[in-house]
Amino acid sequence: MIKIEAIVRPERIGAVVDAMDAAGCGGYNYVNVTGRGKQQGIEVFTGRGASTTRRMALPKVLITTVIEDSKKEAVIAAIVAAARSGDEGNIGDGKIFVSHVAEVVRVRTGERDGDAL
Amino acid sequence: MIKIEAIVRPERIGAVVDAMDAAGCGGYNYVNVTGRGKQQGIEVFTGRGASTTRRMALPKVLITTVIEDSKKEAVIAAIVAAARSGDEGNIGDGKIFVSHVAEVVRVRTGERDGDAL
Amino acid sequence: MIKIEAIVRPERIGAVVDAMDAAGCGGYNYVNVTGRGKQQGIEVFTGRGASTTRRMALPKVLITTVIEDSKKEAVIAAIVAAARSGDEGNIGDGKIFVSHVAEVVRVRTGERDGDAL
Amino acid sequence: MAEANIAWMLVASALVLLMTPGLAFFYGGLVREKNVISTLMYSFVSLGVVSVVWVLWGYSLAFSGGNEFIGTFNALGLKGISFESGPDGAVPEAMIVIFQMMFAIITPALITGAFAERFKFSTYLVFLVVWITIVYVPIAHWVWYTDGMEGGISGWIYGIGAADFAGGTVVHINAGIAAIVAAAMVGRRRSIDKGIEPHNVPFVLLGAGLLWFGWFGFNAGSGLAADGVAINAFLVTNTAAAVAGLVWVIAEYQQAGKMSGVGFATGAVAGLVAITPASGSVGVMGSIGVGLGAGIITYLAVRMRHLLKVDDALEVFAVHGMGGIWGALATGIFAVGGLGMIDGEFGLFWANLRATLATIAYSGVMTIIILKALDVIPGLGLRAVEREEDNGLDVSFHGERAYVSDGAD
Amino acid sequence: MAEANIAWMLVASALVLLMTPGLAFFYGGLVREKNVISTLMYSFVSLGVVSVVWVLWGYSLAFSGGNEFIGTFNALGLKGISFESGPDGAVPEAMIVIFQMMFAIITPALITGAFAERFKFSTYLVFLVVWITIVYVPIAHWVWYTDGMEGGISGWIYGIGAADFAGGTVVHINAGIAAIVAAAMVGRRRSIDKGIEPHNVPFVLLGAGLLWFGWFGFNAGSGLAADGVAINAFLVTNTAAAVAGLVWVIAEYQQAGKMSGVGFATGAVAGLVAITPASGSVGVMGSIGVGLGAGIITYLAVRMRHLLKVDDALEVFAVHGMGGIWGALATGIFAVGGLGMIDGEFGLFWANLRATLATIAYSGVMTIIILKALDVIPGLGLRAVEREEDNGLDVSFHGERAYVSDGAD
Amino acid sequence: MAEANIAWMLVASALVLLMTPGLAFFYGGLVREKNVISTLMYSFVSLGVVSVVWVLWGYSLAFSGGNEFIGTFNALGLKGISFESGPDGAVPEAMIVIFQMMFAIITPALITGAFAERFKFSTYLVFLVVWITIVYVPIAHWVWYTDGMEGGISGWIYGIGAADFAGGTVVHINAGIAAIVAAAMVGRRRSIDKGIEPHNVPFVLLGAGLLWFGWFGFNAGSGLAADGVAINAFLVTNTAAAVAGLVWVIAEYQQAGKMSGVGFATGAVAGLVAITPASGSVGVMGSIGVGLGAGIITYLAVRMRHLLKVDDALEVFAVHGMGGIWGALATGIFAVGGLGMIDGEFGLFWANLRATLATIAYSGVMTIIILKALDVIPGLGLRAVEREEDNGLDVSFHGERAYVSDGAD
Ligand SMILES: Nc1ncnc2c1ncn2[C@@H]1O[C@H](COP(=O)(O)OP(=O)(O)O)[C@@H](O)[C@H]1O
Ligand SMILES: Nc1ncnc2c1ncn2[C@@H]1O[C@H](COP(=O)(O)OP(=O)(O)O)[C@@H](O)[C@H]1O
Ligand SMILES: Nc1ncnc2c1ncn2[C@@H]1O[C@H](COP(=O)(O)OP(=O)(O)O)[C@@H](O)[C@H]1O
Repeated sequence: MIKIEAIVRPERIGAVVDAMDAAGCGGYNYVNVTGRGKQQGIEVFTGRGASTTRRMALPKVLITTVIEDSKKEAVIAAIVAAARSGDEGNIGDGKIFVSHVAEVVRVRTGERDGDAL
Repeated sequence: MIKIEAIVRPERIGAVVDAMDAAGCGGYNYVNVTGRGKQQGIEVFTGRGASTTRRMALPKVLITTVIEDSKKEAVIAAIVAAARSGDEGNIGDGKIFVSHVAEVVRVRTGERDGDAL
Repeated sequence: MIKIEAIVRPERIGAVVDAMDAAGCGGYNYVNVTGRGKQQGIEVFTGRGASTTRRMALPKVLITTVIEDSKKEAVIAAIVAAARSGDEGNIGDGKIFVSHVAEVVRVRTGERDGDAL
Repeated sequence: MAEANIAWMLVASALVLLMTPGLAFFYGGLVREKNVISTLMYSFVSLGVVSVVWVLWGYSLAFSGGNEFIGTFNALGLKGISFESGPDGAVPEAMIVIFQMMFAIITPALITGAFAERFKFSTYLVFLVVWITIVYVPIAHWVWYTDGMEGGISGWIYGIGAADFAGGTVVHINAGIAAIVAAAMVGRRRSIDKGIEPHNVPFVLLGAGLLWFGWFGFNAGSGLAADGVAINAFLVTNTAAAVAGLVWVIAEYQQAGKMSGVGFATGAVAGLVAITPASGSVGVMGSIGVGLGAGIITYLAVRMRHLLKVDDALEVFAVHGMGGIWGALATGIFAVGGLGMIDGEFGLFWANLRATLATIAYSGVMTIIILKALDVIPGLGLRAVEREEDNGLDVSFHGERAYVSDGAD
Repeated sequence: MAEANIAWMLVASALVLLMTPGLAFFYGGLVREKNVISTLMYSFVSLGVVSVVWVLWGYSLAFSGGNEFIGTFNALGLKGISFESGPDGAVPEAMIVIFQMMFAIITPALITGAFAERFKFSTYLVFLVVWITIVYVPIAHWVWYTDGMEGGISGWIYGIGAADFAGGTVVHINAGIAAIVAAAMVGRRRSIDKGIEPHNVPFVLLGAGLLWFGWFGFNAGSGLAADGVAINAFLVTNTAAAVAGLVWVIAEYQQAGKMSGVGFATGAVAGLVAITPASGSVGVMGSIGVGLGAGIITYLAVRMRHLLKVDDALEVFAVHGMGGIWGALATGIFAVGGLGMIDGEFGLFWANLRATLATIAYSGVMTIIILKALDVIPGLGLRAVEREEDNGLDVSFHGERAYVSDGAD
Repeated sequence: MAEANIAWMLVASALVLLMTPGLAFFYGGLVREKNVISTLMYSFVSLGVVSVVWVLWGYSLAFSGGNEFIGTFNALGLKGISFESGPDGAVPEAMIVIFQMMFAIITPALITGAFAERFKFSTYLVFLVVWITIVYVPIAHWVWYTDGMEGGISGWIYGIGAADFAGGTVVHINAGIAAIVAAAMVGRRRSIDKGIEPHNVPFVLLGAGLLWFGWFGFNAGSGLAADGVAINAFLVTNTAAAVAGLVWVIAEYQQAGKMSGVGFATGAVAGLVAITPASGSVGVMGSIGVGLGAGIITYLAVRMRHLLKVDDALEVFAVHGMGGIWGALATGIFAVGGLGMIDGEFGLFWANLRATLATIAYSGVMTIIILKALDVIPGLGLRAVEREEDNGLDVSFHGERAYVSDGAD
């Protein structure tokens, strides 16, 4: 089994999870993170309005799903399609990381691995 | 060393960490996530009360602990026992993912791996 | 490629990400977690002031960065130096976990692996 | 006696002022996290802009002489306004300037619920100045201006005998109509198809609580005296709010088996809206009728609005527009002679109907014209661009994030 | 003069109304995140239900004639209530209807702290109607009703010469006793063994601030006039709150080396509770005594309550019950003749003790009976089922989540 | 008439009281999450401590007889204070005790913005007692005390003809100077170099809303009567706040293309500060001038303060110090004779300048002395130790965390 971790824009989360559903993900979880990549950050005020600062790290959402190896490319393609903003994509659209998972357990039943997904 | 990531119901977090302590976990960390698996979601109001929508993803807690390989089964058993709701377990009780960790460093001392746990 | 996950004190996050930048990290993301290791926790009031309890788990920040293998030691050294509190370090300063990442995809371009970092 | 009335009206004015922050939180809680400062600021900045407009020319144009349709420039900068009490305990005109100012402040703030989460903030500042001057001020003149003399001059709606005790037409119908028009012109929010949950329900209830509290100033202050009329207005205001709030949660319970905090708050505000024009002329039993009707009508109006494509984000039309229209007509239905205020109920009903229609027509048409103009003027424009909307108006227009945690945030 | 009193009483009534939202936030901040809307709504919906009950039959049963024990149905729907001021500046009866209504609204809301996080919301609505009618109304009649005539009729507690200026027995002891009884009957919350931290301390302080502010209406309004008695009530109210708040944080500092925000807020509320019955009859030095006693007694009461198995979640019994009992007795101890209100202090002490015991007995017994009945009536029942409680009452009963972030939440 | 004035002053006092919770939220929203309870408590506990100091000895020392420089101990514990109204509707002295108390409560709370996020809470309690007694009380005596008799005794600043209607010197300049001095002595916060974002902007706006609301009591109550002077004060207060708030957001827009919520709130408060001494003597056009000046001056003052090494965390000096100084001088510039209050404007300017300089000197020097003393007294000390500051003052001094989520938090 593999774990796919995708970091996407917060406003894309709805579209991304729908695409993942369609691509056959049995489950997922997501969390708000603060992240920084090539994106330039945003200007924010600090110190009661009289000065601004560049906040480099921006709000993103990290979605994690564990799937069977066979679904990997389908899920990646689904996420990429749904997470891209505009036609060309923009800096800050996100990254996807894939890693191996050794075992999965379903708490309810104690089932393991493939059966637990 | 292995990393155990367990997704459980928020109200179970106290019981689960106690069970992990008892099973010999030296440390852990947890974070609130929003997740969706086989559970059906809940009805919530949207748009000022006049219509409801089904919120598919629900609040869960993701607990992460890195342990020596030898403790794996004990810790999994402890989590499963503590996280299950009711006698039979219910949909939404959670999942456990196990993966490999290559190295561990303790910031305070710079110790590595087994010593750092 | 490898993934470095560092758990540090919240007040250190600024220093740590600066050090990571300097050590050549191309991106990172972080999230607030609640964690417990060897640190003793803190006293908090509970039940309307008349009694206190020891809250074992404390606020920490989990920073995650995916880098090329070659940068591993530089980044770890940078994090350790920036995250340590006081000269000697203190209990609760944090832990670093290193694991393998199989693949990376950049959402914007679809580039993979090294090119995507 | 004048001193007692002044004492009460100072407080009533302060209470109405507090309604604008109250509204800010009511609305602010209903939007998404990334737009809460923007939503709060739509209301707060009205405290800034309209206060200034009012003392410079707004009050003068609305309330200093003139003809049936508009006042004069005689009291620009409040020149010549008296601080002396009149006969029979009448409060000084300056007191009325203040009290009326608070109504002018909150009215455009009400509208903002319709175009929340997407209206461009700098354009909104211009909108405030223009809309107050050419929409609000004339309607206020029509409904409330009178020189008090036998055969003297008064606004034309006042002249036909319509009764709007505390601002059902001037404030609520006016704002409700402007709201639906604005929502249509500004267009739907991006990505609202899944339904947006309020980001902070406690703020909604905080706002509702402050509105309920402040509304006692709004209605019980509108007689400009601390007397039996004020007491009656206070009582019926509270009763209508209570009834309409209950109607909403009962309706929700019928429909979905739940009773939401947002629903109770919305219903209570709808009751407050509906009782506003009626609070000087209905009794406590009448106010139960007003509240029942307000609850049912606005609940259905919200449900029907959901069928439209118009994205009146916070249901301003349903609550203030429909609630206000119901209130104006209900005033005719439930008014009682007992308090020595109103006699002919049937005439009142028709007068109020005419007042309502006139307000709808004028507010609707003028708001369209204003927004069209603002849309085409270079450098203005009504709507945030896509990226600004996606990132949230807080960051885009205000350079702030509402909530920042330590560590990650 | 009547106008001045009306001016003040309109405001005082609005201030007391605001206490209910204030209480909502005070309580709402103390519970867990998943139950905050539920806790807010217990208070807010009382604004809805009790307002209606009060104007329909509550006021009539409590204050329109009758015998020593209960009023009549003569003023159902407020029939015949006067809006005219009485002699010597007495405010119109309608003003008293309003002011008293606000007390009736907040009393059951106070109780809800005891069974927060687990009481079934739909049953609570029924409880409100029943409890106000058969517990609150009679006690209010006993303590406050008088026809004002020499040898005329008055409530029996009034008759024995007990002094409850602003509602120590009727509101606080009554609510405190009902609270502990209800907590015992509803049972302990699931999984409270590790101790529950308040989910939003700023809300607790916001609520405490609004309560402190509103309490000036509660106490200084209870003389129904803007006079020296009101000024004294205002002064002693503030002083007792200040002293009791300080006692709490000092006690915490002794015990744990910290001074908590929740502790200060709780202590201040305890001081406000205790001064309530006394605020018409003690001077400023006496109020320091009342505040000191209130701080110490309620602090110890909370500690002792922790030893019990009864899960009075937000310490309503300790703060309002014990604080109220202390206040009733302290009124006898610290009352001064100087303000021309009270003479015989010893007689007062005994009268207040009898009033306290009667309130405890009646409120306790009747609340048990009511809850037992609600528990067994099919379709009602007191408590959320396990799953509802685990998921949180907000989602289970209100279909809402209090806080929703953008992206994940 | 006295009753009407009492009615108003009871409310005005309650309004000013509410400003302290308002300030708490204004400040509390501006700090980091880990210090919000601490910041709230600096204000709330002043309600506790100063209320007690004031009734025990503060009022007596400030307002009961004495000489040009200080009062007496004659009214310790408010002994002999009258609850009877005076001639011509003058409110009872006890009413003034209360109203003045509210000013004494908020003044040290204002200072806390300077040393927020690092001042030791237990030392702060001692600071409150000492600072009120030896800094606030004398200045209040100088500026406001008069025995009212021809050739009688009054405070020396009152004697030279300075006009501080509602506390520009006593409250704002005093607090602003103490603030900058305290910030310098306590030292900079650890790790502020990246700029700290406010953790909760809605709280900042909530606080600003409550301050604006309460300030009507502060200024319009300062004439101690419900009359034309109060109406004027109300009007100019609102106008100055509106103008200065707008100046801030416009300035920000020029500079950064954004208009922040914190900026509007800060500007509005600056306008309220500046109009405070002037509100009894300027008209509405003058108040626009006062507001414009206040906005510009405080905006520049904040920018300049950023160049200093002094970490006046929440800009108390810039807003209250500079805003207050501008207000004192502007009173001389914009005062009008029309309201029958002030004649010689030039003399007034110089008198106010002297008053300002005296306040600066006395407040600055005495605050330094007090803080030095507190720093060296064993067991006290001004500042949290490193670990306490890093963990946040909420956990370190109050044993609480502001926000606790279910599950992880
Ligand atoms: N090497 C990395 N490790 C961890 N997270 C990363 C890494 N690079 C990017 N991210 C996350 O992905 C988000 C988007 O990355 P960004 O570089 O802006 O996109 P792009 O590569 O398309 O320009 C960042 O905000 C950050 O949260
Ligand atoms: N494949 C998965 N990848 C990531 N998270 C998952 C996955 N499946 C389930 N989860 C998480 O686990 C939680 C519980 O899963 P659920 O399917 O409801 O339990 P069960 O399998 O017992 O029915 C979900 O809410 C989600 O957060
Ligand atoms: N085995 C572990 N697995 C996951 N997280 C851990 C583990 N050990 C420690 N942590 C995290 O690291 C933080 C710091 O650990 P701690 O034990 O206090 O430091 P130290 O080892 O230097 O004493 C903890 O609060 C927790 O969040």
